[in-house]
Amino acid sequence: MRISIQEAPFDLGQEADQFAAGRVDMGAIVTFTGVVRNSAKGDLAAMEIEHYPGMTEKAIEAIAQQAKDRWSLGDVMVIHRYGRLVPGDKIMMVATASPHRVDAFEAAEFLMDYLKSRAPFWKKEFAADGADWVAAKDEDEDALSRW
Amino acid sequence: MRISIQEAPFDLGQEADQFAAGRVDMGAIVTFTGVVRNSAKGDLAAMEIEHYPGMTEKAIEAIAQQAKDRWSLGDVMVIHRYGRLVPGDKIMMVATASPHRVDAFEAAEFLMDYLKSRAPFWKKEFAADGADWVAAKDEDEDALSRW
Amino acid sequence: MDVLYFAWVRERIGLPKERIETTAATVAELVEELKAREERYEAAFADLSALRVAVDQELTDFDAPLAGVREVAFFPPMTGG
Amino acid sequence: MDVLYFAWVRERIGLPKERIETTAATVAELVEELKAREERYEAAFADLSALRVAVDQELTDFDAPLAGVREVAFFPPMTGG
Repeated sequence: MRISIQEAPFDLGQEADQFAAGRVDMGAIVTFTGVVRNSAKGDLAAMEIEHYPGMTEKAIEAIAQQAKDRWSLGDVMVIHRYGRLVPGDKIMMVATASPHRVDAFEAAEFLMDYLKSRAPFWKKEFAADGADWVAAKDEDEDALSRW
Repeated sequence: MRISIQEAPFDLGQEADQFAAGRVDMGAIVTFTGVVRNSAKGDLAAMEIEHYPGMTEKAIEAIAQQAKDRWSLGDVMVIHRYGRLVPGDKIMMVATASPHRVDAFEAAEFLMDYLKSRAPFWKKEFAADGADWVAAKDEDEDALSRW
Repeated sequence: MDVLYFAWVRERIGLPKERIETTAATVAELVEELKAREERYEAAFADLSALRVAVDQELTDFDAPLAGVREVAFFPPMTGG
Repeated sequence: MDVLYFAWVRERIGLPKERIETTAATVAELVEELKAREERYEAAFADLSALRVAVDQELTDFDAPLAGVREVAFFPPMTGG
């Protein structure tokens, strides 16, 4: 179980390859990668991600452990960046490996839903008309109720 | 939309990187990779995948088009191998890019469910006690009903 | 028309593809014609519920018409992915 | 105990962390104490429904007890992922 909270960029391809390497017991590998999306107006200059060192790691470990308890998973990986990012930058990545595709998919979605609303990260967007903290969406909170 | 039916191995990391490259409009990238899993007894020597050249490409294009009609997708990729594979080999991969994570996940699951049961591939397993065609599972057919 | 066989259907019949001249109006009629030919066809087509059929590379069912068709393929349920 | 602030809570209060000596029995009592201090705390804690709290790095709610606690953190709903 690899969990990394880091300021540095990560290499999607390399992470996916390393995660998948040498598995003969896991038929299904799912990755999710989050990318900084430009605003509808196309004027997002940057995003800053703040987090709560110490709590972040614990919260993500607890979420990953819940996923392992609930689905048949051979392995789980979570990478989440903090600091300054620009549109197109990769923010975060989760990966799951399972004997079965449904488990790999569901666990990855579960991890994403919980990371969105239960891991202590906050995003601030810097656009042409100023800087604003991203507001939590009701739909993200609602997404937790399906698990 | 990249669709490749190939005998040669593919590089998960390289494919994922190429698929994700340069997207500033897609916040969510999902990949699924299928791996040849050893048998419970650990005696799977090899698997042979047969397909129907001509129909395979058409069937996968139709499935991918359905996914694009149904979800907000910036891009879709499907790679599926045929020929002889051994445990640990990557059989196939799908990738989806969407502005939203739910679309990327659902479309990837839809693609997988349809590839399993509607694309003309057949697997034959070679184990210690002989060779056998893999039987289609009722659960795979049932999985289509959720879409 | 060309008739193609895949997976264990191909193995039972013993060839992947053959050219067949037929006046069968539907896939089901073609199957009856083939079954009447030889034991190996009879064996391959014994249980139609275990078979799928594609006409001109589109999945269809056994009452599909054959007028104007160039290619028919028989195979077991797919097991890709 | 250490009290930490994140995101716009940190910005409104104007600092990320401070050491506070308190006899407050619960998080809610601590919040009342802070609000009574200065305008900027009053502004930050005006709408508790817009805030979340963690005690010793575990999410909890405002009636959580503070006995033996080393660290309390206030922040808006998380927006990770």
